[in-house]
Amino acid sequence: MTTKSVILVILYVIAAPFLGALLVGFDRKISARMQRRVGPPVLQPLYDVAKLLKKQVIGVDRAQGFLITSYMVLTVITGCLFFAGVDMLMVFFILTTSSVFLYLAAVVTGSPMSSMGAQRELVQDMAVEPAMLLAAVGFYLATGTFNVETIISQPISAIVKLPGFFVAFVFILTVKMRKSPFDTAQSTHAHQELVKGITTEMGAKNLAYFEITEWYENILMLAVVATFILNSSPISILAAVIVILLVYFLEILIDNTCARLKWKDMLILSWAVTLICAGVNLIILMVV
Amino acid sequence: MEVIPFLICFPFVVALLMFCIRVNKVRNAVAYVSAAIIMAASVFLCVSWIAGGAKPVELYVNTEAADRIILIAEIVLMCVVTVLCVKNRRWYISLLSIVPTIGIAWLEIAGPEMDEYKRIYVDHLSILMCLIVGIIGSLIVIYAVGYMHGYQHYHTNIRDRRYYFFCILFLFLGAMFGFVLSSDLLWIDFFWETTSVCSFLLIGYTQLEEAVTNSFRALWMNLLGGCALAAGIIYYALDAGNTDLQELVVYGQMYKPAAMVAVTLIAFAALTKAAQLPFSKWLLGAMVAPTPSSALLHSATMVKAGIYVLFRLSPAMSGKLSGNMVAFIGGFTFLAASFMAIAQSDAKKVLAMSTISNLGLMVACAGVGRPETIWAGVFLMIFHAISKSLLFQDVGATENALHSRDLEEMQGLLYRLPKLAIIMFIGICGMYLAPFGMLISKWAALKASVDERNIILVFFIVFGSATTSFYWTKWLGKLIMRSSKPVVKDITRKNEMVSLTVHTVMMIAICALFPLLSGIYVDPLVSELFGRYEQVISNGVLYLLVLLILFFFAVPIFAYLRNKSMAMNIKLSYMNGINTGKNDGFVDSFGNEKKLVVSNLYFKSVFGQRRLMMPSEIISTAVIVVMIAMVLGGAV
Amino acid sequence: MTQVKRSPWILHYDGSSCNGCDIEVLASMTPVYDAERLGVENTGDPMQADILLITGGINAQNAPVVKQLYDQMPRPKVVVAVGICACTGGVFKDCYNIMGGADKVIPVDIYVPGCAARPQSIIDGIIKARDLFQKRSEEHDALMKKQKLERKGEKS
Amino acid sequence: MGIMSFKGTMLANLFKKPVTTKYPAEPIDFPEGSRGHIEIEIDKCISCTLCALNCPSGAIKVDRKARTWEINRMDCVQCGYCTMKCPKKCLHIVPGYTEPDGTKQIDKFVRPPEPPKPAAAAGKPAAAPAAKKPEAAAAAAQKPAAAPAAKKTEAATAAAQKPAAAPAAQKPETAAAEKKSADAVKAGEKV
Amino acid sequence: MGKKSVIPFGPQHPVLPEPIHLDLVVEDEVVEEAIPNIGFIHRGLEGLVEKRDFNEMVYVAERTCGICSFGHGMGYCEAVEQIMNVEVPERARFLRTIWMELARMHSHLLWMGLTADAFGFESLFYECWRIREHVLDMLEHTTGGRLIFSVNQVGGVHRDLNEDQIRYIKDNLDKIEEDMKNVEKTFFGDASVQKRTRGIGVLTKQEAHDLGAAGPFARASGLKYDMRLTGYEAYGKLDFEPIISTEGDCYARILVRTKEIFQSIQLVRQALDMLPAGDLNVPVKGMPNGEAMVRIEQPRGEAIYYVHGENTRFLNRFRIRTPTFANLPALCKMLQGANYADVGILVVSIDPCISCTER
Ligand code: SF4
Ligand code: SF4
Ligand code: SF4
Ligand code: SF4
Ligand code: SF4
Ligand code: SF4
Ligand code: SF4
Ligand code: SF4
Repeated sequence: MTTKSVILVILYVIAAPFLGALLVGFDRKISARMQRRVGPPVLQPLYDVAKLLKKQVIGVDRAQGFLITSYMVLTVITGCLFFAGVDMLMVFFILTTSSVFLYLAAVVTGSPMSSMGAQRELVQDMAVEPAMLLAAVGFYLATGTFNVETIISQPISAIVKLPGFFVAFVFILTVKMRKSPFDTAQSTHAHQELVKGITTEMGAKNLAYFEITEWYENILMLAVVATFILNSSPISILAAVIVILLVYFLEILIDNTCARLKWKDMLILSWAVTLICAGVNLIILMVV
Repeated sequence: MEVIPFLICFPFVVALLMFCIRVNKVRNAVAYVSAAIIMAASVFLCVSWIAGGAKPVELYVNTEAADRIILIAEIVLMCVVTVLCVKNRRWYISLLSIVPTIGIAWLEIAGPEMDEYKRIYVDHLSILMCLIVGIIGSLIVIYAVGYMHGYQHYHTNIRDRRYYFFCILFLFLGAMFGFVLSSDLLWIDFFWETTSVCSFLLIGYTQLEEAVTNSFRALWMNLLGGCALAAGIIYYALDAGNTDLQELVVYGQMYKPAAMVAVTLIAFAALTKAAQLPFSKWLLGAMVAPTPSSALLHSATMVKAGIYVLFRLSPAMSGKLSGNMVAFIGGFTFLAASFMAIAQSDAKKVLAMSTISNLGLMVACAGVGRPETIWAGVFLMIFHAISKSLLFQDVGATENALHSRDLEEMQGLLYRLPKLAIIMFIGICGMYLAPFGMLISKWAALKASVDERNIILVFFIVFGSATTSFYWTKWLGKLIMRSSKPVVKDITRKNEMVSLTVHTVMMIAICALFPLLSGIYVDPLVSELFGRYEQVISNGVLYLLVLLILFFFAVPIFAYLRNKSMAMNIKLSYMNGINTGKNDGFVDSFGNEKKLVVSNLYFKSVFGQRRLMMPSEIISTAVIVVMIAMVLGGAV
Repeated sequence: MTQVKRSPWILHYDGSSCNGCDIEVLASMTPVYDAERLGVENTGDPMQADILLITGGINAQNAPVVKQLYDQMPRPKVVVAVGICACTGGVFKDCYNIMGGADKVIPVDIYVPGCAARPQSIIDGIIKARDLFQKRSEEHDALMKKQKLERKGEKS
Repeated sequence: MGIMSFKGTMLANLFKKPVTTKYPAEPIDFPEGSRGHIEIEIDKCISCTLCALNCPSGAIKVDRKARTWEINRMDCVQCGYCTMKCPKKCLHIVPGYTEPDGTKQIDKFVRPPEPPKPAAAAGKPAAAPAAKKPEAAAAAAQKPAAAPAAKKTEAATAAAQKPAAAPAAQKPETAAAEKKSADAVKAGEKV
Repeated sequence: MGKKSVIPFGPQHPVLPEPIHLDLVVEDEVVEEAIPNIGFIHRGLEGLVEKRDFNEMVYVAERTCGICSFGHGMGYCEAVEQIMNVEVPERARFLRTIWMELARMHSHLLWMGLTADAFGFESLFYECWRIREHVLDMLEHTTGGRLIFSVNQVGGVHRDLNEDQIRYIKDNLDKIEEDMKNVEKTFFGDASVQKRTRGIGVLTKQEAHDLGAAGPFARASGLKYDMRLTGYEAYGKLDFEPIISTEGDCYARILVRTKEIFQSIQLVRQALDMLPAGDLNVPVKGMPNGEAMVRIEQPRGEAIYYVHGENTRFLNRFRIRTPTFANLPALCKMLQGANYADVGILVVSIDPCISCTER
């Protein structure tokens, strides 16, 4: 571990939630403008979480609190590992583990809505995992390493060799960020057949932790997007920021122009995209 | 090394004893003692071998007498099978036993003069297998003593034939030792057939309609493999003039056509034993047998015999058509079985499916046949053996207490049957969660298949890994989900608990000592097989993982402690405003209280066995038929 | 001091209303009125709500539902009765099946009159409610602090 | 069939002005004839009680002896039927709504004593309910006595904060307001 | 044991605009059994006829529901007018028709928004409701109320349209028509919307007929069944054809309602052009004596009003049969075998108006 990665990790731990909150804030603002509304202030997500932390601590089951906390901590650790520049495949595997805690936190209550939401969350995880793992495989093929630090210090950006993987990853990003058409497990808008889905039984602190973890995770995912772009030249940082913003905007646009699909369609669609985009790219990479 | 014949023969003797002693208490005592002796002997073998420099050892170069005994035993076996088949009006199955036995007998008696070759070969791989069989096998025997007591107590419709049950268990242990220690293909063939027959007998133990049908299915599939094995042996022996497994591998690496055909046929046999598609059904059917036999034969050890053979053959298969076939079948099975596991709600069926699936991954590793994949495969084998055995035993004990092994019935088990549920929890975590062992192996397998440029395998692993998490997480969730179902009386007996605890400790220990194990044992194992070794996952990462394991335990514990001291107001769970007050029911449309039932998703219409089994079988059969035809036709 | 009033999340339950107020509540979230400007989120989940907007009167069948939803909300919480029906029972108060306004089963803090209550009126109600919410939150904090001190005192 | 067919609208909207009205920062623009609340020209009223009898929700209470006319703002459904029934056409339904409040607002108007003084009548038809307060006695109706126990703890703060500004003398009268108006309707039926 | 879940759906549920409860038995997110329960909104307002005189009752009747409140008031008035042999002036009939059609537009737009919401298309929902505000503006300009207009009375109406208002309406209609075309494109063109609506909750013509479905819901299954064809009020003088579709799925239901919005725009334009001069209402004398039944086409389907009076100020009986009540059996039929994720859409697709169903 170099000093650079130590700094990055510390930055991630401290700044990621704020950055994530800001992104969500802009998301809500931009969505509102698309719907010809004024929308909430950009800092609204922070206000929300601040309020949630202030509220009476409630829950259906005691165990939920500790499961959610574990979820949060493990996700943050995963992010730290990524920013420390270690093995990418491992990061994705551990991310799966942390999401298991989220699942457990939701089902521990035995409540119908939250359990069903959690089950759908699992389906979502199942839908995204191949693309994530394949992205790591793609990086490995393109650069000969799973090591994030090495990947981003190549002379040319990975995306040149990995356009298919990039597309697949951006596609599943929609699922990961719980955007329409794939917000089947939990929707930021309440009007879902599962009420609040996986977060139905989370209130006050627990919900705040959930939100914060989402921010951390979003930043991590966007960092993976950046990994596609970054190379040894410093200009690539600028390019990466631009691409991240573009991708994020695209996600917002998708969110606002699609109906929510059902789990089956989601699964088939994301697997098909993964298979086709990443698959073709993989074949080309492996054969050439 | 005198302990080797002891290891092979002693269980046979005990088996005879078991059959004769009809007093439960005495037999149990004998079983305990013998299990302890077997365990001690296998450990002793390992220690003395390592003390002797951990070098490959070749033994018993000339043993005419033993060869004859084995031949006679094989013919006896054939007779037993034939009688049983005829008795159950399935005489045609016996052909699968008669034909190869006659072939082997012909080869031995009238066949060409053989060169001198070793009968017993001891190296890292066989010692590892011995340890697995010795330790896990003995523990399962100990468990079985307690389990069968409860089993017979509750299943009054099943005749108490425990003497028979234990007899076969020990018989099997002996056969297994013989199998992994032999180098002579003729010996291997005999032990192979013995394990098949043991499995057949145990599946039919209950003698219920379904059990009999399933046992014969298992029999014919395994015997079909036996045929292929015999054919491979004869083909090879006629050409090369010996029946030494190691020689075969060397010839295979040298692209000798006869060896290639033999390797392919033997690999095919191994696929049947490892319950790969299209031969997976027998293992699913085997779940009707009492749990100890499922744990011992059908997940922890016997099915590993197939894997063992494939590992041995892998240097010869690597990069060839047969290797590709094996890798494809393995990867395909991994994916298809994990799909089908999603739709299962019977705990044992899930375990069976996941066994098939994991075996598939190991088979794929063997098929790719690179040092890295074998490294991953060996670890998969170790972790799988321990955690599957643990899970099977645990599910068995749970079933005895709960009178059901349906996952839905296990809701809230963590509160209703805490001890067993916690063990189950750990077992499941070990099966798939990062940073536990199984996952590391999966990761290595993925990496190795990328290196090998095996695109299809990469996809199989990537998608299979996603589906695997799905069904395991579902199960975990069920255990932790609150439920108003009553607390269950824990009737797990002490001996069952002993086995379970030892397994759990082993499991955690192996996870924690993972890098160590890799360095001092598995790496040499791999280089022994291939003569070279490259590190798959750097040591740094391995240590990081161990750190993570510690963290993995620490985070929830820390969070739990912190949470305990926090004030929390308990509210009713959300049920659209009509919760009746205990979180377990709601006011229904008639104004009455209706019990809430929250079931998992099983996606029966998509992933159901009925839907997927047929197509998968067709695909895999087609691949196997085409590949074997090509190999027989001379393609490499 | 956290400005909790910047984030008043509402839960809307429709009692025995005629739909009029019910859809006006929804209308106040839509572009022309956009209550989300004030940080309002229509959660639909009592666990996450701060303000309960209730429309329509109370009858025997929905009384326990309203009560349960109210109980599931974490403190501090505010109840707003939207529309004449929720305030007093309105034109229906003489119906045999109407018990009266929402205050028959839960304490109502803000009454929003109107039949149907206009979106602006509902926004007014929410603004009043969130100020009250802020106040209650501060009281809640003080209470928590006191309890903590007491608990510490007990221990030592 | 297209994917994301709505994208054109969405992107265009991004550069359009939001349609959101800035209420409460900007006042509402009520259309003429919007039915908001009832106003009375109290000096024209003759206490005939027709309005009270015909109000479908029993919001109006007329006391002939005390010469009062009162309306429970939280009861009026703005149907405007009273304005049609009033023989003196002294009731009007005008734009603007009653503000939400923590209490059930009852506005009470007292008819000027017999020989009407023109000076007193001049200022009466006041516009917004808020402006009315100084002239008409706005009273804070107490919450129904049957309020559930839970309220005491949860809403204790709210109760405490409610202004005791209303003249104490008026309390008993207003407390019964709801009931009496309901009675009035029943009485009307018997006529 | 099975893998079925037994879970509640409603009464409080964000996807449902109104409280209705379903006991659901679900397996793998597929509904196997659905038992509805209503009564959370039952007020018993029909009983109020014994306490409010027949004129006053108009205001209660229109509060049967806040969405087609105009129709309820009108239906009630028509029924009373029928017993009392009142001849409603021509202008009043046209005005009633205009308001009725405007109300239909607002109801349909509301419904389209809710449907979009039910399949998780937030911005489409907002768009529909934004357009709906134009309709509400027109209504408030002309009647004084956004949702509850209180313009009907036994014997006619008591508000008139002046030239400014007519122009205002016409301008607004143009605007709405344009906006609607845009929305229509998305409803019928977007792949994700189609995925959620096509082939979902299919009800064949025969089933719709047998289960007694009504309104646009029935018309989407191919039943040519529109009460406006009977020519009450001014409908007899207007030129229109009921809109039907044959698919019988959620897509068809959206299609029918969207087309009906355009149709309503046309009808309002026609009526405004033909608006005759004359009185708004006629005085009503005497007390209602006898019984009458009136059928009108509410936005959500056929509603039946029955009144019975015995020569007193108070009617003896008042009954409403509402469209949702007629559509509930068909809903239960559709729910069986539906996907859990579609429950919301299906419930919404009958345009459930629990509040008038339960009155
Ligand atoms: S107050 Fe009026 S509009 Fe609101 S629910 Fe009651 S009757 Fe309907
Ligand atoms: S407007 Fe209607 S409700 Fe209000 S006071 Fe007049 S008659 Fe009564
Ligand atoms: S109807 Fe008119 S005159 Fe009679 S009491 Fe009412 S306001 Fe006064
Ligand atoms: S109206 Fe008829 S169907 Fe409806 S609840 Fe009463 S008896 Fe039952
Ligand atoms: S709807 Fe039926 S039960 Fe209800 S008041 Fe009218 S007649 Fe009575
Ligand atoms: S059947 Fe009729 S009379 Fe009898 S209890 Fe029911 S509603 Fe009343
Ligand atoms: S009200 Fe009478 S006619 Fe109508 S459906 Fe019911 S029973 Fe049949
Ligand atoms: S059908 Fe629906 S919208 Fe129309 S009056 Fe009845 S409840 Fe209201």
